[in-house]
Amino acid sequence: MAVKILKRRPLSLLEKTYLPQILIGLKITLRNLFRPSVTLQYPEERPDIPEGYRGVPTLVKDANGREKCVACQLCEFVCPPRAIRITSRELETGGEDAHIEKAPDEFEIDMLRCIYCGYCQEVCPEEAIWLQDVFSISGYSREAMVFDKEKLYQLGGTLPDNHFKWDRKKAEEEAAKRH
Amino acid sequence: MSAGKVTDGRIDVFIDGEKVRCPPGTNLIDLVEGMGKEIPHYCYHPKLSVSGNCRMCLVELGTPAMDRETGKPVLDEDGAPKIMYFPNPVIACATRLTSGMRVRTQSAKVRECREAVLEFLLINHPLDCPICDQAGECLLQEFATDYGRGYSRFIEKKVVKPKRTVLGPRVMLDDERCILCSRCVRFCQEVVEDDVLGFVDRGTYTTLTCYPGKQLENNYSLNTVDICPVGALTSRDFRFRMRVWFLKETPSICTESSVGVNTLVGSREGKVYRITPRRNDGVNDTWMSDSGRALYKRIEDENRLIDFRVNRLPVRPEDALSEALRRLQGDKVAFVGSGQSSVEEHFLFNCLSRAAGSVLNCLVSRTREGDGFLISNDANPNVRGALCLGFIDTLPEANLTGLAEKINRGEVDAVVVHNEDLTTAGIGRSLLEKVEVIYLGSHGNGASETASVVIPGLTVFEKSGTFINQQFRLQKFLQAVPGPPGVLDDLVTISRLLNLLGKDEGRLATPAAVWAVLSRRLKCFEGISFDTLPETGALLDGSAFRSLPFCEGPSLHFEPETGTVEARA
Amino acid sequence: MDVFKILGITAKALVVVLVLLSLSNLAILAERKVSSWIQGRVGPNRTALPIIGAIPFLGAGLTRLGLFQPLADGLKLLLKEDPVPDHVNKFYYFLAPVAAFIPAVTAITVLPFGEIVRNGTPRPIVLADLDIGILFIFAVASLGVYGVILAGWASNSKYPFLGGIRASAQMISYELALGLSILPVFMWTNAPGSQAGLNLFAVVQGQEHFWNVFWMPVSALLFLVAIFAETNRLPFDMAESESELVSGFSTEYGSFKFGLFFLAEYAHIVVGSGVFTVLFLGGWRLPFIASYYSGGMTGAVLSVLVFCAKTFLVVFLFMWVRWTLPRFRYDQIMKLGWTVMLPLSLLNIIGYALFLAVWDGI
Amino acid sequence: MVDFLFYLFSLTTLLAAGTVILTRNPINAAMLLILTFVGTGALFVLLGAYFLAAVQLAVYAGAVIVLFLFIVMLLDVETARSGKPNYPGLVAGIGVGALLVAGALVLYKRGDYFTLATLRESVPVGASTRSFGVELFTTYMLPVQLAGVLLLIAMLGVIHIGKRTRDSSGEEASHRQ
Repeated sequence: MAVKILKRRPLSLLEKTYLPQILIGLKITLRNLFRPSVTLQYPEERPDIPEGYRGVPTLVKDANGREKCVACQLCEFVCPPRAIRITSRELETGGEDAHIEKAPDEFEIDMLRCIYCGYCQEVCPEEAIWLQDVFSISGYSREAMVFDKEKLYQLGGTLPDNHFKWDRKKAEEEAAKRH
Repeated sequence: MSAGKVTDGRIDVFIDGEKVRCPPGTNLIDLVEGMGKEIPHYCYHPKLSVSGNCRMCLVELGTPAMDRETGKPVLDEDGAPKIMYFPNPVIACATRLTSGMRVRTQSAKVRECREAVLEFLLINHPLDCPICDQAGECLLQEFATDYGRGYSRFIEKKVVKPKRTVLGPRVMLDDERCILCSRCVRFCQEVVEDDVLGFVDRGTYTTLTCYPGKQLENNYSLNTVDICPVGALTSRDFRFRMRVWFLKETPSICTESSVGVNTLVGSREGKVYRITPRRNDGVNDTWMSDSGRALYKRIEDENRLIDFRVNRLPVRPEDALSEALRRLQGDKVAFVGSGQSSVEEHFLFNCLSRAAGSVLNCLVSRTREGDGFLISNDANPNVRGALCLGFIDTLPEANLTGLAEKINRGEVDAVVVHNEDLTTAGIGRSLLEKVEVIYLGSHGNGASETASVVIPGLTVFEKSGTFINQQFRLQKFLQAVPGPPGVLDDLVTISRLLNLLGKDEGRLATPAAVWAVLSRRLKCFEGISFDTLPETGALLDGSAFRSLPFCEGPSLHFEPETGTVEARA
Repeated sequence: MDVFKILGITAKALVVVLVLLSLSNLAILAERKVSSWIQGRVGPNRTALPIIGAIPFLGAGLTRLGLFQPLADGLKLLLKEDPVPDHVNKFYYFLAPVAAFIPAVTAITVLPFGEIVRNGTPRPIVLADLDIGILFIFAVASLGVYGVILAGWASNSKYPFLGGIRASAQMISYELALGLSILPVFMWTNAPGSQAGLNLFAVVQGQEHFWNVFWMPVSALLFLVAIFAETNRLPFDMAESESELVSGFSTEYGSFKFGLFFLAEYAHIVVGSGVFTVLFLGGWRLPFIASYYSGGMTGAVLSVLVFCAKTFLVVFLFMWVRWTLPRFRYDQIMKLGWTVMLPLSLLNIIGYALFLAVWDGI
Repeated sequence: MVDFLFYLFSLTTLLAAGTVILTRNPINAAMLLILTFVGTGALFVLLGAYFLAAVQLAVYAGAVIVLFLFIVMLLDVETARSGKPNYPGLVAGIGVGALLVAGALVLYKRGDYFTLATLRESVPVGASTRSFGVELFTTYMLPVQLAGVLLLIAMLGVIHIGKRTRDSSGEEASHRQ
């Protein structure tokens, strides 16, 4: 490969004083001075959260206000930083949700560990865990950053969807009983 | 090579074109499994009779054509025997191999059959894997990934069956998940001979149920849960407690009796969740008692010992050991070992007793009525270990009359006890208070309450070692969970005491280290090392102890020698 | 000298110093605002006072301008913990901020910032109308370097030390150019027959019609560059150079001692801008308006306001340049100082002397 | 008032000057030297010689001592402190000091320079910048020019020494290659 040495053009006398360049620079900054600022005034103005944003993982309830999670622990399994802890319990026979049989007794997500990868949401067969658009969570202690079930439901709220998997299951069960 | 040529009684068969030699009459599924391949199946179980109702194991089968007149194989143009394939696929589980058989386990036709069978099996399946305890070890899931369609073509209403039928005190039935393979029915009929399960109703409404007025409550009922290929039968103890994929399975040995049932201990993060049998065709096949499965609950027992104590006050471990050492250095020390200690512990305990100049070594017996299957009369899993190591030369006694007499006569002023309760073994509290008791054990009892030095120990789930079962089979168990914080392994404790006494054995604090010495020192253990001991154990020569009147009756793979039984009688 | 006169002078001095400090504080705020605007940011706009901030329209406006920010900054610097590193030379460590602060404030004494006409004669509004005004300012300002040097040395730590070394070398190098660059101004002011001397008021009076910056642009440029260097401002902030020396001479300082350094820097800027205004921008004079301020008290106030406005413009220039130019390398600074600034200022003097000779000849 | 200030500044100056030569810490010495200059400047101010005072501060305090400090900082102060007294230097210093004092005494004995009358009549050279300049370029033209030449020679010498050192080091570097 041929080496080509490019000679730098010698500076003219005016350029040697640097003054024109400095003036150009000053012009640029002066122009910037009068441009509107691009800063977001954070607590009052919030950034637009795009669709599919992976914020804080939450637990959601179905359209009937019942908890969707059945404690299958797949999220606990798939969670790369092992932030999720679930203890399951059997639902009382004959109860309102008895046809589901299983529910989480405790459901904890350690938000200090969570990396917001969204695997839990992706793996959840019941669509019970959703990453929502809340991106700033804080607490005064490590313990406070381990969100329990109550807190997760409070963050998650109700998510209306059209699956009604367990409701259909219940309907089928009752239809069978009528036979 | 001509087909059917019999050499050493074995025959040649061809699985997917690969020549395999096997004894005639071998089950096709077992053979293929031995080759490292798999024929999917639900109803077949190697330890149960063949029922052939799931139809999942369909394969294409061919035999060499025979000339009816000559009885000779028909040859084709190349001189090779002509193979006649059956027009329809056959089930592999009911196929006994004969010479020259050709099997296609992966052909397109076979695949199609399996896909169809699986689709039918899944028609009424509730698809509640998220809440199903079988998920993760479910054969429906496994084969669905291989042969499943991915979606359902079934648009009609599914049959709804009862979801939570209680079959017995330990077993729960989810009828919707049942694929009617009848493994559980056959198990109850054939293995435990407690014929309580059966099918009622017809067609898609067929339901597994107990006979009216009966329950699945025999001591082997949880085996039905193990062999259930789907999530229909679940253990009420384990139900919903932990997903199986989190469980770390550690090979272990059941301490329930001298049968030495091979087990797997399922634990997660230092907590044991369940115990399942581990296949050992020489000991327990694939079975295990329900009572043995509950033993893990002793880990978190209320009277678990955690503190090192001297005169009932907690002390530092080294202080407890030096206190124990001070009492050991008298010349009137007796040693009470345990039939539940491992071989290694027996060895070090024996070394300790010799170093301390023991006046008496004894073991406490634990006998009861066995069931002739997997629970023997002797509830001590490792009496033979103590015998082989020479810690004792007579069988254990229920009442330690010899020790009691010596205490009374003042010939013993310190007793080292490993895990045994002397107060229920013929030495009352008043008698115990005459001597200094050094108690080493995992759980508190009458002996530990009166002991002047208490050193906590580990349970079988928290340590590694070996047991010698009633067949003189040396079997290995491994540590499944860590012990309570601060508690030393019994081996470490005893080896430290030996070390303090200036003995060489003080360096041997792990089973592997003990075995390195043991295999050289004792003839019956020659050539054995802890790491290479097979999972199914190693049979030792027990002929030296033939004259001893062992209390055991017959069990699944054990027949007591007639002489001893008579002697016992 | 009676007591009242002394008290009066003291009060006057106090007022002027307080105003200077307030202006320095405002300059700090201005710096933050200017930098943020240049960078497309908003700048401080959160600090609010309970009562004034609650005034419906005005309060919100003041808050948004960040007017209470200097107060909060000062309070913070006063109240925060004041750690003294173990390894410092205690005496000089404590002396340094004072040594930096006092010269910066003292220089204001001889700077005239307005004029008042009494009995037909214009007189400067100044604390001390010294004959050698500019020399006094130079003398005092040159002492300011001791703050930096002592801080750098007493901190007994590498970054402050390097900062101190660089700052002292730079100060010496640019003081020459600084002094030489303004000679033409006084050559012009001290026209034959004039008794102006080095008096700054006379310099302003001399720019009645035309500002010096138009007469002697090279002088003005040299002086401006030198004053940038003397005040340790970018592109000559060798003493601080936070990107390579952490924070230079003030690395080991915190709390109010740091505050003094900070304040001293901006006091330097304000005074320097004032001097530049007096020397080259005609002080409080507006071009082509000869006797604008003859109206007694009103005129005096007006003149002070005009002077302040010009000074603020120069202060703004300081900030504008800071957020435009990158920092020079140390050797570049030295080279510029000795091989460009010094010869150029000498040439400038010679050239201007010739020009004056011709001018006077005409 | 003026008397009081005179004594105050004189005392400060003398004390500071004395401590400069007594202290072993070069930094302290340099700082006290500044104090000495400031005190002298203040005395000039009391005499009405503002120009001299300002130049004193600007040149000596503002530049010379900065250079001193610059050098002192580059040297290791601790080792400089722990060195043995420099006897030849001490002797030379005492000798120069004695010569200066002797010269002053001779001047004082010889003539009428220090009588009150002459002092009152003498032209206040340093009082105003203008008279200072005029005197410098008329009466004292020759000394000024001579001093200028002297300084020029010194400067040339310094430049020459600096250049030679650099050249020789450059040669060394080239030899080493």
